[in-house]
Amino acid sequence: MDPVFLTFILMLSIFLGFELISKVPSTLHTPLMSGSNAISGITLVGAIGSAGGGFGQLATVLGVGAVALATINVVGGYLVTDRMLAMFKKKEDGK
Amino acid sequence: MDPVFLTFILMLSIFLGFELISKVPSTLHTPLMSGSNAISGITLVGAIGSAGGGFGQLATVLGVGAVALATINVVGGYLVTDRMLAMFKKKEDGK
Amino acid sequence: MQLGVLKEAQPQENRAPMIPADAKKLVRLGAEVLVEAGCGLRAGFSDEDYAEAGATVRAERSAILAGADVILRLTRPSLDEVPALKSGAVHVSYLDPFNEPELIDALARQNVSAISMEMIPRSTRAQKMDALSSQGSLAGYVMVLKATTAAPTILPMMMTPAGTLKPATIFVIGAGVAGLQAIATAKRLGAKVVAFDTRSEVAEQVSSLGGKFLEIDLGETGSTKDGYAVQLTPEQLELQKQGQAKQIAESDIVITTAQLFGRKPPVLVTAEMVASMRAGSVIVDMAAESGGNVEGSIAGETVQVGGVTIIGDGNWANFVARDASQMYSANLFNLLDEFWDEEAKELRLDLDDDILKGCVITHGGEIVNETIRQLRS
Amino acid sequence: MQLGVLKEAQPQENRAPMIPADAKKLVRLGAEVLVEAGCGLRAGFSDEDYAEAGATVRAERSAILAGADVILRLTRPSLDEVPALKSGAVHVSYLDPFNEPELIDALARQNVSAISMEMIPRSTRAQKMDALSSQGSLAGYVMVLKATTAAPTILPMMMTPAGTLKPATIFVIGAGVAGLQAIATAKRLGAKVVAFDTRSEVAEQVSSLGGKFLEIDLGETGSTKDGYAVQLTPEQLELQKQGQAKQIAESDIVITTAQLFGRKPPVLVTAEMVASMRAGSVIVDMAAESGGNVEGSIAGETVQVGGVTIIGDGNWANFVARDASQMYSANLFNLLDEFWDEEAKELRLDLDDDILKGCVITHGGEIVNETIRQLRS
Amino acid sequence: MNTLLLINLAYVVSAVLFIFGLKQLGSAATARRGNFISACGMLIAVVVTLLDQGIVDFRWIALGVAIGAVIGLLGARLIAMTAMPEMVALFNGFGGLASLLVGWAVLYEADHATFTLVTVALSILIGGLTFTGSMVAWGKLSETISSKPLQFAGQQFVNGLLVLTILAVAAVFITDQANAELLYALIALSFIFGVMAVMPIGGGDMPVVISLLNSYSGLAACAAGFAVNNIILIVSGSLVGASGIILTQIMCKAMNRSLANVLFSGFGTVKTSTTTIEGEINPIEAQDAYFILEAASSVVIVPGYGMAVAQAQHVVKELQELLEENGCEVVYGIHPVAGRMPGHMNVLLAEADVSYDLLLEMDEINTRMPNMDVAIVIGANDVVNPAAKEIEDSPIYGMPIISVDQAKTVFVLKRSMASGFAGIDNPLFFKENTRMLFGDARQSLTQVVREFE
Amino acid sequence: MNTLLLINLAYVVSAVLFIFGLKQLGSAATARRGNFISACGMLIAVVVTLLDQGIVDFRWIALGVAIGAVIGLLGARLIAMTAMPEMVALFNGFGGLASLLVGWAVLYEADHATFTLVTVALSILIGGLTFTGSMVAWGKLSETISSKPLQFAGQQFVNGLLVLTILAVAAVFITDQANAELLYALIALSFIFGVMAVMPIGGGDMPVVISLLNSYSGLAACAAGFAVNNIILIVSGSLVGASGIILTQIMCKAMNRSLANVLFSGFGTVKTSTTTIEGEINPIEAQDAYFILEAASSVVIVPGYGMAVAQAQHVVKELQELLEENGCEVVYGIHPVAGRMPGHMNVLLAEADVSYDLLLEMDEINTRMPNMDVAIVIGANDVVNPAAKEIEDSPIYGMPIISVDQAKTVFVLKRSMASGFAGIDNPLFFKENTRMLFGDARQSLTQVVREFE
Ligand SMILES: NC(=O)c1ccc[n+]([C@@H]2O[C@H](COP(=O)([O-])OP(=O)(O)OC[C@H]3O[C@@H](n4cnc5c(N)ncnc54)[C@H](OP(=O)(O)O)[C@@H]3O)[C@@H](O)[C@H]2O)c1
Ligand SMILES: NC(=O)c1ccc[n+]([C@@H]2O[C@H](COP(=O)([O-])OP(=O)(O)OC[C@H]3O[C@@H](n4cnc5c(N)ncnc54)[C@H](OP(=O)(O)O)[C@@H]3O)[C@@H](O)[C@H]2O)c1
Ligand SMILES: NC(=O)c1ccc[n+]([C@@H]2O[C@H](COP(=O)([O-])OP(=O)(O)OC[C@H]3O[C@@H](n4cnc5c(N)ncnc54)[C@H](O)[C@@H]3O)[C@@H](O)[C@H]2O)c1
Ligand SMILES: NC(=O)c1ccc[n+]([C@@H]2O[C@H](COP(=O)([O-])OP(=O)(O)OC[C@H]3O[C@@H](n4cnc5c(N)ncnc54)[C@H](O)[C@@H]3O)[C@@H](O)[C@H]2O)c1
Repeated sequence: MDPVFLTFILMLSIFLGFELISKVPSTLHTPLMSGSNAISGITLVGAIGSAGGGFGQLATVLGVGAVALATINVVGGYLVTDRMLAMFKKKEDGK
Repeated sequence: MDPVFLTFILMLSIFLGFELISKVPSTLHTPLMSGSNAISGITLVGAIGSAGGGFGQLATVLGVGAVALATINVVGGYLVTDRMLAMFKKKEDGK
Repeated sequence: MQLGVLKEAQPQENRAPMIPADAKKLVRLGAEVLVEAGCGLRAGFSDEDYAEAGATVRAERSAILAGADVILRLTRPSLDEVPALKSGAVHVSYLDPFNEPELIDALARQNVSAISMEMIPRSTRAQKMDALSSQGSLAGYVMVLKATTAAPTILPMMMTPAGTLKPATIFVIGAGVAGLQAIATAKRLGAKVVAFDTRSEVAEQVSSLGGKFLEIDLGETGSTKDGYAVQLTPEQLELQKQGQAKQIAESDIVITTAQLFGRKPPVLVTAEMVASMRAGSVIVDMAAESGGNVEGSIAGETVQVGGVTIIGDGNWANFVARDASQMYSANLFNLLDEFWDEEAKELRLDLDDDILKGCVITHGGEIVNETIRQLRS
Repeated sequence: MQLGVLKEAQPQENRAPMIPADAKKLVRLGAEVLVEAGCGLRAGFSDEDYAEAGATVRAERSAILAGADVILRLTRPSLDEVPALKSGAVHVSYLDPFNEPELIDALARQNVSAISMEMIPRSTRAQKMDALSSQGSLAGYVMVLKATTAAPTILPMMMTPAGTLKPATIFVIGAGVAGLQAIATAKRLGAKVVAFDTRSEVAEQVSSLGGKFLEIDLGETGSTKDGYAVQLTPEQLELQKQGQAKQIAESDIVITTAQLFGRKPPVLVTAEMVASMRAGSVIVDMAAESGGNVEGSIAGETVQVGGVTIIGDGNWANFVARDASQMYSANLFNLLDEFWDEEAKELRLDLDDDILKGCVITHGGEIVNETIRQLRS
Repeated sequence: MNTLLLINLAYVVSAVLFIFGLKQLGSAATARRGNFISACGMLIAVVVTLLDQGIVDFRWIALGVAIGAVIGLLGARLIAMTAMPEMVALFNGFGGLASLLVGWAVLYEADHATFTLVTVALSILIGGLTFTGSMVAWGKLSETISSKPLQFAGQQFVNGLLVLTILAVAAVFITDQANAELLYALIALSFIFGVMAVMPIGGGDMPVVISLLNSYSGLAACAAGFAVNNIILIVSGSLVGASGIILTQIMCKAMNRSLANVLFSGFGTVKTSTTTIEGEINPIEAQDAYFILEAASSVVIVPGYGMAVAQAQHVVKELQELLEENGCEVVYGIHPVAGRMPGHMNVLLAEADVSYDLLLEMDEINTRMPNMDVAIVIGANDVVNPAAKEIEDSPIYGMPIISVDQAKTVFVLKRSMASGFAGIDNPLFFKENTRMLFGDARQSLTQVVREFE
Repeated sequence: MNTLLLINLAYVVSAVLFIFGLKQLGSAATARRGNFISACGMLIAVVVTLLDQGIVDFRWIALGVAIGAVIGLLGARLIAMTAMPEMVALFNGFGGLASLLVGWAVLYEADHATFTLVTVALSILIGGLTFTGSMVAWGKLSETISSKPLQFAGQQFVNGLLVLTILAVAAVFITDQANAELLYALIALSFIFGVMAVMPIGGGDMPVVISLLNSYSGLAACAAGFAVNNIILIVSGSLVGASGIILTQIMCKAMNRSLANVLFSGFGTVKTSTTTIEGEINPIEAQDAYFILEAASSVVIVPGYGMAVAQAQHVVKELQELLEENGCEVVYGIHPVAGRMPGHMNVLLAEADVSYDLLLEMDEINTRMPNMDVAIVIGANDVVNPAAKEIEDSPIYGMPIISVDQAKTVFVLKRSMASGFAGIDNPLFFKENTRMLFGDARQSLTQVVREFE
């Protein structure tokens, strides 16, 4: 049953993803890309399991690497996005 | 794990439902209602399980009743929707 | 009740005070309408039209003058006509009460209730009777036409195989009723329109018609409670002239409509400014008849001053006599209708009414109008 | 190479064939430009303006006539001027070649290359030299202004406190260059515009300007390869008259622009139709000078026929002389520029060119133009 | 396992088809295809379900399907076009009842885990109230019962009691492991609740109610899905539930009501207060205005000086054309003193090329006003001020005005509550059928126009 | 069990926050808030994961998080505003690599069920190609490596081989129960594939590539989620994957390219054919036109007789205003003979109240044309016909025209391929930078205008 549930979830998420991103003004393309890139850092959650799960040295090493990389993605991604969007704000206020 | 999956699915479906129905022209309200009403006849699938599952007389009776009612909902619902929409078509052509 | 409609005496006046359609409405109200023969001819309405409308066409002017309970006309009566009027009659026309004290006295003496169409208040309720507005609006249109006809260029921009013709610039000074209509008409014809007025609220009205408002800081100006402009101080007038000079020099057509109600209009365009304009430019001085906003304008005439045409025709609405008659007539009808007693089928002047308070000048043998009385004392 | 610009002889002609700005361009091309003194005065250009542009202003007309290699002017030369021209000179002006056989012959005899501005082909490439278009377009504007000034009503609709003024209806017969501009101008002023033309493709052009096209089924009509209308058969003309009668009776202003290139214009508005119009209506007959589309129109005059004003002024573009001069001048300049040899700094007429084939009438002592030659034979 | 996987994959496919179907139902061009796609999804779901190895006896199923199909077919074919809405209500009710029965039947199938019991209770409650609610809606629409809102004293109290009872019974039912009597009580209560909920609502509001009940029947199917542990029921049920709610809200907006107002107007006291309280204004957004305009079949536009200030004439023309495309009749009501000079409105509307034929004078438009669905007042104030008729000591008393207040709905587009030229307050803004669309007229109109897709 | 439920419920919450966040990122007004909401979702997901009882050792986690946070923070803070896009590429690559590692680590954690192995292989493949692809993109954008498309003979063949090898190795890896060497081979191959895929694409197309790789890194996370059986990874990963694909397509449209064109322009032969083939026209839809206009910063509108026929002047003005609002400069290029009478265009544009200052004469606009992003030709034909310059025997040869073909992109709005007044064909329609928007000009423009939300 699990894979079925997972497929359903996959299917629904994909549809939802499609519906969410429609008619975005082009000025927002880059921040949107960057923002959703940050979300893809969710792999951090998986990495934490590997790093802290005590599955042996190799898994831990891989896990820690994954945690570090994913964290870069998450932290850097959100911050960069925010910086970009802050810039928009300023430009609009400036007008 | 099951209820979690189900909750996820519920959550995603609800969001998807919200996103799907946005800015529908008012002329389509009634057919849309009728069409989605037909979909809610999906309970027929559950009813079939009850009616044909051989869970004893009472369950079967209830199941058959449910099957009949749900079938009315499904068959009638889709046909009525189609009739309404066919009417639209004609009106537009007529113009 | 007998209403008498007189034919206008001046030969150049084409308008009629009452058109057949409105005469018919008056008849329906229960009035007896007497029309002097030939009254509407020059505005395009024959005596038969009036007769068909239910009015009685009479050739004898004196009979109407003497007999009618209400006299309807455009221009003020001549002094010698006044004694011919019935005592207690109502006389409705332009009166120019600020400048005609003798006439007013004569009317009072004759016990005539004289209504001055100029004095209808500029209130929202009275607008339908407001002949200054209706005729002023037509004047705005006519002035632009006159100026355009006199100009050696066309108004709109045209980008053609034979080069680009620049749009003409029209500068309208004074954006009251006539000025606004002038702005609208010039805009319609494709000109660039700039306008100025001392009342600051007018800026928005100008841009609502697509015109550009010339900003000149005059300090405190204002308008009377009736919406009329107050007179500027000499310093302010000087400021205004300076502010306008450049715009006038750059304009192809200047139209001045700056009147100050009841006073001599200010001179806004000096001879020097006229000289600064390009040859072929045109100036229209709406106020020429009452003294003029433009130095060198001559009432009733079109003159050339160093290549610049100055048009001072006056009586502008008269050039579109049919429409002008229709509107004046509607103003008169609305006035009568407002104060008509349907039971008694007669006009009843209630001097407590805001509108009548403003426009009835003499009544019961006296001058009853506040403004005019104050002027006298 | 000497280009001579002559002052127009007729006192009522205000236009100048060349304006200072274009004279300057010609000087830059390497030409020597001689301008007769006072040439631009009535269009608003002084002799100094020309001198500043680099032209030589000469008082002696005869010297220019005799000396210039190219003569630039508006109206055709008088017969007695022709012998004064230099042999081999180029003469550019209106010529009316269909109606002036003697003049053409004289020009040929004098070995003058005479270019007729009327005969510039109506091709896309030649449009910038096409004076019929440029002047016709201005004529369309002027005719509406003239009609509007003569009308006793305003054109736009106005819903006012003093009643609603209905929009005037303008009927334009013939929607060529002038007709279209008339439609556009009338539309701008807020009139209801109806138009008719025998060429069916014009219907779309009329509606592209917001006008309504009057549909009359005339059967097969058509236009020449140059875009000119072909003459109607008598039956078709009759059909057209019937179809228009009602529209004319309902219109406040009728403007006729139906010319047939090189032929007498058809009578489209009969006396009967004129009589059917309301008093105060106005008719403008653009073709009055060449015979008229309107029965009763008199060339160069404004007449009253039973309450209807018929305007037959003619030379319409002359009323906006400055713009008309600018455009005509640009047409001339474009013509010279097109056939100017930059090396030799002179005008070179290549008679194989499509444009010159159309408009050069005489050259090398002969009549070279096909159309005119056919007319003769 | 293999069949199960197959079945479940097929369910995924039918869910996808439902989603596509719903999406396409939202646009006129594709709606019919959308309905067909969604029907295909249903067919697939039903057919693969029959493959389920748990199913041992097909006869009864066949019987049920046959009965249902015949009734559904006849019902859909034979009813008059005008009776469609009540038919939808009827079908919807049957769907709800089916879910109730499915939930009920589960009691005889599986273990009575708490989770199962909760879902069974939910299926029964939602299914039951959907059923009777839909029946009442059907009755009201078909005039089988009075379409008037039925209200009585103490209604609020009775309803509160009912809700409490239901909660209590359901709680005991779940903890008490599906006591049979409580089961019947629950069913009865859900029926009663459905009746009580819909009876007080007027016939005119029935479409909204049906849409809401439709959403409920989706939720009922979803609950039944949890009960029988079937994922396609959950997905489709929640899709219908969610989209139904949204649709209900859209419909409420189109009727210019809030959902709470529709549902509880009967529950609460009859609201009389708003009319008497002057000083209550109803601001709306462009989108709401759109929904109302979209449904209107006659609209009068009353321009004033504000239209000129905002230079909104071009977008007014555009709105006119969009409305006309939408099958709506549009005219302009021109007050003679609108604007700041005689003929001000004419100048502007001619610039925007509005046909002269559409410009009606005051008297003419006033006689037609009561038949107008919507009057759009664009930057006019004095010329539509009912004070001229209603308030004797007003300085404009006696002036004829354009009586927009007699139209069904009035939109007033202006930037603030400021007064006009005459400087007097305008009671129009406080009328019950008036909606204020604040902002620069041109911007507001542009937004409305953009809403037309 | 209780913690697990809690964790999972928290995951639901963070998924909801991601969804809201993504939705709000799509509108300028709410984008910043959306980013914050999504960050909150991430925080919740990470924090509750730490509660997992399966986690026995926090030290290493803390170390990894600390390193990552510092690098991420510094990277995000210190880079110049102009270097944002390559920064996004870098981050994205790290995300992909993280997924690869997570998938890899699973090999040492759980049983090697086929399903798990498939998902592991997918995580590694997608993660790996995302990583190296992003690195190459970063290099190209930051000019660390040449931004020119790198192409070589036989590229297509090599790439085909690569794909086949990958498939084969992956298949064996799965059946062979995670053979270590094959694992390394798979990792290496995924790296190579990422490089090969991105190298041939030019620097100008990098934003699209990054967007696509972003979508991939979402899919990698999703695959990793399947591998570690974590639902939040699946949901968020697929959300990102799906929205990324859509975004990529939108961006392609805005660049007026197809995705295939972007990706495979390097794979295929260098396309030279289209330029030579006269007779190929590019029709587009209003929506595509919108995307291009939305991104343009200077637009020239060239009207002709067709604008008059369509009476499109008012909507042209509206488009002008929308573009201006969008920060774009708009001018009009008026050809002297456009239309059917002198000044035809002036009459119409004045009616629509277009400012005289914006009307440029032919010469003036021609000098500025090469700097124009878009030229919109509205029902003009002869006046923009390059035959006048290019084809010596054309009847209009030598006539000056408005050289719209020198603008970056040209839209031509007309109803058909019919010729204009002069009756001659127009080579403009076949130029590579020309897009034909067929239909009545007014309708086409209205559609474009409606696209501006
Ligand atoms: N027609 C004439 O000849 C003439 C001449 C002179 C005076 N008047 C007088 O003018 C009045 C005309 O009546 P009316 O109803 O047309 O105008 P009004 O009563 O003056 O009302 C105009 C309204 O438009 C609103 N407005 C202004 N700018 C706006 C914008 N950009 N967007 C949206 N709304 C805007 C204002 O409200 P906000 O500020 O809240 O937006 C104002 O309340 C009458 O009182 C009449 O007597 C007429
Ligand atoms: N300016 C003047 O004074 C004057 C006078 C007479 C003649 N001309 C000549 O007219 C031409 C003017 O050039 P131009 O470029 O303006 O016009 P054009 O070359 O005639 O082209 C107009 C184009 O507009 C298209 N069109 C027509 N209706 C349309 C609609 N409703 N929607 C969209 N497109 C529409 C037509 O194509 P589809 O049919 O495919 O839609 C046609 O190709 C020149 O050749 C000039 O010489 C000018
Ligand atoms: N309530 C109504 O319905 C109604 C009706 C008609 C007019 N009005 C109001 O009355 C006002 C006056 O109308 P009018 O046209 O009869 O006025 P007017 O003829 O007295 O003056 C014409 C214009 O000239 C302006 N002016 C005066 N001195 C000037 C100067 N030195 N320089 C420039 N401009 C100068 C005035 O401000 C006025 O706008 C109108 O603007 C309007 O607001 C109201
Ligand atoms: N190629 C170009 O660039 C270019 C330039 C200018 C003009 N043209 C073409 O040349 C055409 C003729 O222009 P024109 O204005 O000099 O023509 P014109 O002066 O010869 O005639 C004026 C109009 O009257 C019409 N007409 C003739 N007989 C009529 C009748 N009995 N009833 C009604 N209408 C009648 C003609 O069709 C024409 O439209 C233009 O319409 C245009 O298409 C082309």
